Amino acid sequence: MSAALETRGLTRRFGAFVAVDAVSLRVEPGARHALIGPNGAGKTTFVNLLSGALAASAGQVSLLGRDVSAAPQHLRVRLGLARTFQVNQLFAELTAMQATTMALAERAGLGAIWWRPLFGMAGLRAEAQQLLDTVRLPDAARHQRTASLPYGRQRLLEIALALAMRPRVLLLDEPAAGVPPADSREVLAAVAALPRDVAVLLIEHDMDLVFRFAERITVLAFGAVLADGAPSEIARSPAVREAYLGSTEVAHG
Amino acid sequence: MSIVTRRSAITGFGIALATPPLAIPALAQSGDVFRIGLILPMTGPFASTGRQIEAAIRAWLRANPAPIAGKRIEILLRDDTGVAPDVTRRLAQELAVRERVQALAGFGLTPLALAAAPIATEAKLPMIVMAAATAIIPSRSPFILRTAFSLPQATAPIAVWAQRAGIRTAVTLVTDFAPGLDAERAFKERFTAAGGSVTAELRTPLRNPDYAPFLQRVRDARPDALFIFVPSGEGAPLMRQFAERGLREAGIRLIGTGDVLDDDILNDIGDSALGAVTSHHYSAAHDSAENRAFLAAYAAQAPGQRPNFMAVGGWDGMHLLAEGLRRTQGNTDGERLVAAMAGQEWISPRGPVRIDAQSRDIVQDIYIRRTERRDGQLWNIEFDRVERVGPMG
Amino acid sequence: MASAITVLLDGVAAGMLLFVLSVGLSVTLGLMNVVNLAHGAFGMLGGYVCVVLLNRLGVPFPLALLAAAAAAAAMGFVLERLLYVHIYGRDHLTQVLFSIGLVFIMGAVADWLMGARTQLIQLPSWLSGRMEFAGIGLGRYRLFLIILCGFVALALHFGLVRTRFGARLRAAVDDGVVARGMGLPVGRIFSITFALGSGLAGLGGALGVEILGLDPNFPLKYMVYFLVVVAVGGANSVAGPFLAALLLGVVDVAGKYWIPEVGAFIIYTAMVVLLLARPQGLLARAK
Amino acid sequence: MILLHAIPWAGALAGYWLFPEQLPLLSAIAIAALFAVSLDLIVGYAGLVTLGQAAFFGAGAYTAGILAQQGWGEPFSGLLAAAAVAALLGLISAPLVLRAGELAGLMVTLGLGLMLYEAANKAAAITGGADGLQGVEMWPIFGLYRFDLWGRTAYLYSLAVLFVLFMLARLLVASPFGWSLRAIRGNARRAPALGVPVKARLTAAYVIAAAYAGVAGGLLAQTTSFASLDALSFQRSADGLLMLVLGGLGSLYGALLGAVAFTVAHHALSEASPVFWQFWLGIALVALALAGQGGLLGLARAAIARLRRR
Repeated sequence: MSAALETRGLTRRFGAFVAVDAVSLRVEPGARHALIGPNGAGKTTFVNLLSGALAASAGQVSLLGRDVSAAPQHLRVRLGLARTFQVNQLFAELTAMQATTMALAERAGLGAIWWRPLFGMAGLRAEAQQLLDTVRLPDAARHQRTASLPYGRQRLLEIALALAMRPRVLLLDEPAAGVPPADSREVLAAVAALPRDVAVLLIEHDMDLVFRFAERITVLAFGAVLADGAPSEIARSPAVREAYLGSTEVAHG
Repeated sequence: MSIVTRRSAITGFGIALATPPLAIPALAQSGDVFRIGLILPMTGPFASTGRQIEAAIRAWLRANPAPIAGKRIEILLRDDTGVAPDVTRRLAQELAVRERVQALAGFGLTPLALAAAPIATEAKLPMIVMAAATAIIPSRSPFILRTAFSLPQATAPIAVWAQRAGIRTAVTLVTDFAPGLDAERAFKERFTAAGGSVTAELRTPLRNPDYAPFLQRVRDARPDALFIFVPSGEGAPLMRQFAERGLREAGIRLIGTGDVLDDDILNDIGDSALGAVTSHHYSAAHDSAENRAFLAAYAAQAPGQRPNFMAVGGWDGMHLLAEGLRRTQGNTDGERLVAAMAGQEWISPRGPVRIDAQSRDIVQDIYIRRTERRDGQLWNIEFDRVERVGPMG
Repeated sequence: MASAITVLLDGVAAGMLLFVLSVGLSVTLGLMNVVNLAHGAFGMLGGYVCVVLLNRLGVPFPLALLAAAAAAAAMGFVLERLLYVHIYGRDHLTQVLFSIGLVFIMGAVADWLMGARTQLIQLPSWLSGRMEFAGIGLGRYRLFLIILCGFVALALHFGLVRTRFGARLRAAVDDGVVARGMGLPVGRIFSITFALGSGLAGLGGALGVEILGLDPNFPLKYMVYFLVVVAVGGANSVAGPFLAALLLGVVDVAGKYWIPEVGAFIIYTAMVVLLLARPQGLLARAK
Repeated sequence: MILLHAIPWAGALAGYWLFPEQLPLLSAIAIAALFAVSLDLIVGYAGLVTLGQAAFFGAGAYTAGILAQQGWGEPFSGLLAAAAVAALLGLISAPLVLRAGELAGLMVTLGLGLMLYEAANKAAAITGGADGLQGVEMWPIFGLYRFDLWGRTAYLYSLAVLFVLFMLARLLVASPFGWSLRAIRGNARRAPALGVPVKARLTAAYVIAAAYAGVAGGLLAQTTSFASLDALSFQRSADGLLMLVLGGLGSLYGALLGAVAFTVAHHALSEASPVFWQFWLGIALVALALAGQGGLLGLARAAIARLRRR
């Protein structure tokens, strides 16, 4: 069976600086996989390479057995790869309902339709409500401008939008980052409740969350894979301790 | 959005087309006022044209305050910014329909006059072109009469004079729009017919011209003379650069139509204009009683300014309309007015002029002038004249 | 050959002039992120001040230039404090609306005070006429332009690199938030820079009376040129706009000299090609 | 709701009877409004600011004008041709504009507009150059209604075209396509991560807006029997943007309101003061920019909200 997501020798250079250095990684279908590493290890660059937001300098990305190395972002999304962003990337002027419905229409391949109103599509509206139920965004928050929502609520929308893509593989880039502790429980609950058939690659600093969530962990340092294995192996690995856990730089953000 | 709205609007549209709107009375109304719609570039790059003509018209009104054939003359001034023919056209349409003017006047540039011509035809309104100078303009509507000049008319005499003055080769430099092309064509035709040869024909863009590279080419070509035409107001930078580039020292004489040494800016151009020879229909230095009266009237209206050839076009346009009105005894019917004005002859501040009965264009004397300093000021001094030049030269 | 060099030098002079006129715009765009279409109005102001002093009061040309720059700087300072502060941080389109409105107002006021005519100045004799070196002719005034504007460009460049104000300015351009956090008086830096940029435009306007002409239409007439310099050169540096202005001047003049039939087409084509090749500006490193 | 939509259109139609002597101005407003709507689609909804929309306006004007000059004066097919040529031009230029990115892309639109202006200026044999296109002769609409001096036919024709295209635009902005444009404008990084093919959508929007501008230009040429270079000028693009910002970006009625307010103010001021009208227009623009809040429509909304709160 082919992997949900696989990279071979994925590399990205900025001038002389190698941000991601020949990373080969395999995420199994339905996996709960975490990607960790100190600040500047190249995690976010790596996510951008996976999603197609950045072009790779070398190497391949394959999604559900298909080589998508040359595919643009939106095609990868259609093939089943969705992501969230470390810092919310939302639509300030739209409401949660509007953004989610629009995203669902796009997912259903209706995005180019110009002759029917989006909100005349009853099925999509119901689906959007359902999705916002799943991430437990309160009803009252669904019809406000996104910019007026508290950050925690926006974080839920961030996840809902990714889920609206009905992904086979979901990249979560620090889902709890920036969320005040009071609200983080809702976010974590949403993460925990993700459907089991979706492979999840979690990029995270919060070790609690990582060890609670992940069944497999990959450690990235200086753009390269330092270690890869079950959480218990990683926790015991001297190399990881040396480079990461042991260092004082168990930083956040 | 609603279906209902759409449907009702469509029905509304149908009704509107089916029933004639409010009956609009005949355009030309009689009364004791003669209304003239004056459309000029009062702002924008050609504003000075508009200002000159407006001042001349106001000066004429001051000098002729009495009603003409029982009618008081009223001017409705509109600004078309000089660069938007569709605005000129719309203003003409509005003046005709809403303000019920009985004549249109002004028209600073060729495209503007051409855009308004169909309105004059349709509304049957006399249209006095006071500035635009392309030869074809009066042919675009039987209601157009011109009191300005045409470029072939102003150009032909200098071409002939140049040949007589021993100029054998010339380069032409004109602004790239219809009047410029008219001037270029007329000059080349007459100059070569007289045995001279035009070695290069240069055209500069209408907007944002920088004359330096063109003049450098002229210098490289080393003709006996450079013939120039540029619109009123553009002459200054051109003359400056002609001097700066040392063309005179290189033995190149400057000739052209009078537009380039416009009286309005002649003094500001300064010494670099001295000695240039141009041909035109009007110089503020023209020595006649009519011109002295014009200068005095203009000075009373716009103290400290000198009228240029645009202004005289406005002044004469008013004279022509007034004469037409006298001849029809106050009848403002467009066709009768045009018929009354065509064929008129009078002594204008520029000299004797006649509106040709067939072409409705102006026939006038064209003067050869040299720029000289008199009493501390620069003037275009007339020293030769070709009588009764027709619109095609 | 000799005339080719003359043409080239003419282009350089025109480009240098354009640089002085537009560099302020590029700094305000980079620093305050303000699209100031009224930049040319400060040039116009400088031009009129120069004309009035020179023609009516007989002030010597160099002094008139200084006064033009000072007047435009003062006007820039006042307007920045009174009006521009309110549009920082607003979207670019609002800034366009605002600054076009300002252009209309200043154009109408200039018209009211000075009339619609093209204004002309009489250059002092030491700047008129022409000189020749080895068969290459060049107008004295153009040579003067090259030297003076070149000096201004150098002064700006070193001012930005060497002085304390330059360092603060660069910090504020790079990241206004951080600069504020570090306690830099960003507001005052804005004011001074704006005044400086306006003053330079005023100087350029005064220098340009002879070459570009001056009438109430000046800010609109040359607005596109200023924008081209800033877009092609990129904001935030002195060298970028400088190169862009030179290129623009030389291509424009050379195009008109060798292929006059094509007219202004060549310059716009060059601009589009450059923008596509180097969207971040001439000197920006590829990302 | 229905009533709210009916009011402006009923008003526009009533203008036909209320101001029978002002119809040329009303036609000019309708055409300006269509141009503002075209700009709103690309600037207000898709968030792609352009300084060269006049290129499409002019292309449409010359297409319709040249067709009629060459002996095909049927108005509706002329408009279709205008739309098609403008759309084609949009399709060709869209990749260049999108390639360059934000500020550079803006300048590319400006550059392309200026290039087209110069090209039309130089192609005097076809376009009439700086003198404008002469000899445009329109056939009567449906073979029945001549374009008359009072501008009656011209106004109803312009208004009808505006109405149809406006309603089409409303449909467009309410559709999934329209919402995806808002998403692109709202966050160009997130939109592709939601599967939105950003370039394709922006290209489509650019082309549609170009076609709209082309129709507006075609209307101008047909109703005035004239086309000239100023249809392609930067001034026209800038005026369109001013109308849009004046009325309120990103709402189609804002575009209408802006076009009406700008054209009427322009007209009234220049009539009242042919020499210094720019001063007053400038004051109005500056005041509005400082007042802010999404143009006239935004101000109106804020005022209504304040009234309700009382």
